Amino acid sequence: MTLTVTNLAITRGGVPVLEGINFALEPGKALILRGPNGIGKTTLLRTLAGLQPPLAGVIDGAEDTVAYAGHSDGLKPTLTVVENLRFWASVFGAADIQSALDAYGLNELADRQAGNLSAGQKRRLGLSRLLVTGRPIWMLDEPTVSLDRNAVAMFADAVRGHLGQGGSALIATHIDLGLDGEVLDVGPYKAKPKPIDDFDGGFL
Amino acid sequence: MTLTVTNLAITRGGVPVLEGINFALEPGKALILRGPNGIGKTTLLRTLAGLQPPLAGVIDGAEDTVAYAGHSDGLKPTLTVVENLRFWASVFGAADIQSALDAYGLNELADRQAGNLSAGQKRRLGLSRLLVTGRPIWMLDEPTVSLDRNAVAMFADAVRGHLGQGGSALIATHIDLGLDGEVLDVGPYKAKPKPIDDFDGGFL
Amino acid sequence: MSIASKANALWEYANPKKFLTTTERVLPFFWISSAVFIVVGLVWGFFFTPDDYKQGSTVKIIYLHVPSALMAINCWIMMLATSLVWLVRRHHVSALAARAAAPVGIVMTLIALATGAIWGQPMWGTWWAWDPRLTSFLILFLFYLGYVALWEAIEDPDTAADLTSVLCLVGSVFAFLSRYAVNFWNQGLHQGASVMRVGAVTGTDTEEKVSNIFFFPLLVCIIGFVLLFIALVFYRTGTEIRARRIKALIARERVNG
Amino acid sequence: MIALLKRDLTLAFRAGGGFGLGLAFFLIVTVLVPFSVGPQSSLLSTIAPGVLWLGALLACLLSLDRLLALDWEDGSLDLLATAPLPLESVVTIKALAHWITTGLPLVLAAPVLGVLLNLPVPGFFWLVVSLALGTPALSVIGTFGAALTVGLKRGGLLLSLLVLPLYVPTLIFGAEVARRGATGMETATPLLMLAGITAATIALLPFASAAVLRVNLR
Amino acid sequence: MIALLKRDLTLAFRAGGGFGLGLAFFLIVTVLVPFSVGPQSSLLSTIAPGVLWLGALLACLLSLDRLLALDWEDGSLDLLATAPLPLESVVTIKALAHWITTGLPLVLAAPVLGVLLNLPVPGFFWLVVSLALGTPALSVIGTFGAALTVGLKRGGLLLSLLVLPLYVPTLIFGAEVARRGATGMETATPLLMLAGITAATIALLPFASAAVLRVNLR
Amino acid sequence: MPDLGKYADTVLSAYAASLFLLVALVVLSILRGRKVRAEMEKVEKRMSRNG
Ligand code: HEM
Ligand SMILES: Nc1ncnc2c1ncn2[C@@H]1O[C@H](COP(=O)(O)OP(=O)(O)OP(=O)(O)O)[C@@H](O)[C@H]1O
Ligand SMILES: Nc1ncnc2c1ncn2[C@@H]1O[C@H](COP(=O)(O)OP(=O)(O)OP(=O)(O)O)[C@@H](O)[C@H]1O
Ligand SMILES: [Mg+2]
Ligand SMILES: [Mg+2]
Repeated sequence: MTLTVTNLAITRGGVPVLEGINFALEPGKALILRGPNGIGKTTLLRTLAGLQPPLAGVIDGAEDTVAYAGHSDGLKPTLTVVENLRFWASVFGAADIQSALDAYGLNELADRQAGNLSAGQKRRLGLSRLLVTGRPIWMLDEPTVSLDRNAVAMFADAVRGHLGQGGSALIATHIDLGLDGEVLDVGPYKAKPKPIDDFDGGFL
Repeated sequence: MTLTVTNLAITRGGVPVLEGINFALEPGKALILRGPNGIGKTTLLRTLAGLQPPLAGVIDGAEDTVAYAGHSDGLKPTLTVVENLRFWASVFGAADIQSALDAYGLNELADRQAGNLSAGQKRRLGLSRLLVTGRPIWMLDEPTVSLDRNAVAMFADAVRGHLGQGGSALIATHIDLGLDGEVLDVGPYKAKPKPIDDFDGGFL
Repeated sequence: MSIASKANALWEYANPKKFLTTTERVLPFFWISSAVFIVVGLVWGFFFTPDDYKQGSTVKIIYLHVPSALMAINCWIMMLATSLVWLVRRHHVSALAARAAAPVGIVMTLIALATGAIWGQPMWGTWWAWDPRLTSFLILFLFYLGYVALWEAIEDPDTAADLTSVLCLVGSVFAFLSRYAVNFWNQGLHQGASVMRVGAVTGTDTEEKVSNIFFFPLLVCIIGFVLLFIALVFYRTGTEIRARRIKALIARERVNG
Repeated sequence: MIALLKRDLTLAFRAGGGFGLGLAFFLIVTVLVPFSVGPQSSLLSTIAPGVLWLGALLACLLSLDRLLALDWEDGSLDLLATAPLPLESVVTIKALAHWITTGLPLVLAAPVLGVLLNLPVPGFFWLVVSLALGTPALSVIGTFGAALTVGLKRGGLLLSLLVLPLYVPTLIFGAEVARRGATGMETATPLLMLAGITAATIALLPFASAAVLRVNLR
Repeated sequence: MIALLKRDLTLAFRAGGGFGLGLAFFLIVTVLVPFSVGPQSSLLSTIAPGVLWLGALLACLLSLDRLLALDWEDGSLDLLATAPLPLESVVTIKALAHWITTGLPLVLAAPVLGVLLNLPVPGFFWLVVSLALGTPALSVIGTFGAALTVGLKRGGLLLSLLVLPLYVPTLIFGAEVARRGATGMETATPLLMLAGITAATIALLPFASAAVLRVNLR
Repeated sequence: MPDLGKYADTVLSAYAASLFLLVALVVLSILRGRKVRAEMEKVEKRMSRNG
């Protein structure tokens, strides 16, 4: 499943933020998105995941192939770790959650309510969800927030395993994950303003 | 204002997490808290900030001297950046918010609603609040989450400025902030389970 | 000109700039003619029509009550149409026109309710009765309130346009249903029928024939209200377009800076 | 789909007795009525069917604001929207879960509360029938309102404002069935209308809700 | 303190017309009553004072769940608790802001809604007086309930359940004043009781609310 | 002035209320329209100056 993005322009809150983005993400590859705060990484990931429509351009190969993980984890505080994970597994039609628990060292937390986990433990649970989606393209927005070094290494291993199985990953992050992958700095794609006498375009 | 902690034991959700913690934090110093996910850093900071009572031990010098910044920023999405900051300034009796805006490069965002900021921009606003509290001891729980390199440097500068004015800071973090300060690894203070025949203690 | 190209020419006005220049040109006509019609109709009705033998001078209220009641309903219908246009063709002007019309509709509804209530006091001995016509107007008022509140509550203009349009659609269906339900639930006091039977309504003519004395000034008032409505909607849509442009310009300035 | 329903029901159970609360609110509103209008039993039995319907409607309404908001806040809705599950079925399941946790208990409890308000004997049957037929519509309409307001802070009151006028036809026919039933009149016409409304809303409104939710997620 | 009040009022304004919405709910509840109990004006005018009080109470209630919850969710309460502002004044200010945005508009709108329910003429004055005296108590008691349930997901219904019984005395005396006023009886005794309740809750409950809130923040 | 008889209050108050609402609507619309138009010109000028 190759994800191909051609001449993409995206908006946030009605304001164009990035434009002219082109890249192809091939199976087995990771692409690291970089750029200063507020440049539009989150917006780009949400657009690629199909949560918002692009302003212009073509996204190819993202239909039903994307597993998205954003700033928040979508955990239910009153469900246990296993229950949370099993729910997502059955939504995505996966049967096995054990390997996901193993990958992030969640076995000993299995019966704890998600609301009683520490910030980093929650994040680990959130990331383990990716392993039960069975989706080939991961889109991750600052996945390692709150993780300690050990857990960052678990995450890097999980991503490597995923790439090894022919998956691909698009990761927005500010820190070094110890993954090798191409780096895409989105800074240069910042949207240029339209001329102001363009009255109709002035709505966007 | 020296913060002295003697033989402190803390609990989370009724479970003891850390015990036997001793340290003193002197004016002008920073103390970096380290430890794996779930060890109890957040709990320790909340206890020191007076948000929850300690199980045992003495905390000295934390009364009305602490500015706390936790995982969430306490921003109101419908207020603008300036309004958010000015509110906290007037609660803490400070008049000037301009230097706080300058320190985190928020001037050009000044009239944006906080809800429309990106993750890193929000965090910068949350951190700038510390500068208007006028409190000498800062207690920060993973302050640099979502910040890009540039913003992490702004944060380090702000902390250094604060220390230079005789303030002190207690910072829980997993990444390297480029600050020099003593490091306290809380790992070794993990609470040991009570003997199970200790029935009364068994309630804790 | 073929029909298709005529239709395309119509869509031209969905271009904000074109809309602004065109309405700017025709607005003076609508303002002046609406003022003339309303003043003539009201003066005619107020000073130069006789009292009704049964209702006395209160019959004069009809010149305000009926036109505003008509416009209150027509305004919602217009909003429904422009909402549909937005949903199908995504012309910004039409969404903004719906937004601009809603407060006009609210005022029209309020006038109909207020004049009705004041009229009801001497006629039925009560300010308010749960008559179907009255009740459905109250419900219409609630729909207007919810619609405006939703516009105000959402910040992103396109999101707001989408959501309010769907609300308008769904709301119309339910407003219609309510009208039926209310009719079923209570057969009320209010005169039924249409404008064409004012005579029956005012009691001058139990044979339900048109009473021209009251009908012609009423017709003038109705025309005046329609013209006023058009003028207001054109003008307010222009305001909304400009407000939208300000928002976009400021946002763009931000991106530059 | 079953997984989502199961999760929502579990969540309702865990959240401090999910089932009980809508019910408790219904109970309390009913109990407060005699305090506010006075205790004369003839007056109470006249207004009983109406009050019970109104109480059920308000109990439904009060639980709407969390129907989608919690999933929105913690990001679950984003994830569900990218999952292999059409949003139409997501909102249908949400409405169903809401009905099971709120509407169904109300239907079952209504006869008991009827006793408190001196509901005339023939009224009990019709009250239960009308609530059983009407509350699903309330849940479905409520889900539409919740989808409309999901991204808004303090959407709670706006939600009520938007939803209540939409509840009017259901309330009129539902209360009419109960009222006619209590006084021994024929109930076929309003009952048919009520059933029609419920069927139509269940068939059509989920599409509107899903469309609106999609807009709100972007 | 002024800063907090100002912020809360600003927030209420910004949130899609803060003031209007409590009011709108009150309006809608009042409108729904005739739909549920039927349109006979004599029946309506009998139950009018009670219904209006109940409607005001429910409008208050519905806006309670966000009184503290929003501040809790985004961490503001933690920060306020460590600020140089006693929690007692924080909860008092919160209650005051709630009253200004909810109670006060209800008092002002009640006469208009009285018209819809055929409230007898002498009732208007007493309705307004009783609401003006009683709604502050509703806000203060509601703040206590909000403080009790602040940490709970889906606290909304639990909150109602906890608060409604606490509202009973206020409702009884308030509705009694309005009812007696409407029928021309003397109103001194219930009015005195109502005033007493309001004064006592304002004086004492903030301490309880602050204590409870402190526990919830742990 | 026609003789309105015993209903003078009724008729006059109905006219007063309606005309008040109508005039308020028109005046408020125009005030806001003027304000928005002025503001748009201000912003446009500022932007064309700053590029
Ligand atoms: C608050 C109270 C009232 C409301 C909301 C109300 C509403 C309406 C509405 C919706 C119409 C329909 C206009 C149309 O479609 O043609 C109407 C027409 C009319 N109303 Fe009222 N009404 C109220 C009270 C009254 C009262 C008290 C009277 C007089 C006794 C009255 C007399 C009329 C007449 C004569 C018409 C014209 C009927 C026709 O179209 O032939 N209304 N009113
Ligand atoms: N609702 C909104 N309306 C207008 N602008 C918005 C809105 N939400 C975000 N923005 C702006 O859009 C830009 C892109 O935001 P985005 O969240 O995509 O940035 P990001 O690259 O993810 O930043 P970060 O590294 O801080 O997470 C930012 O400048 C932000 O301020
Ligand atoms: N409500 C609760 N009940 C029981 N245990 C809890 C509760 N909340 C947290 N815990 C547990 O208490 C421990 C300490 O949590 P804390 O949040 O202080 O960790 P932390 O050091 O801040 O971790 P992180 O680096 O992941 O943020 C964790 O093991 C957590 O699972
Ligand atoms: Mg981001
Ligand atoms: Mg932590």
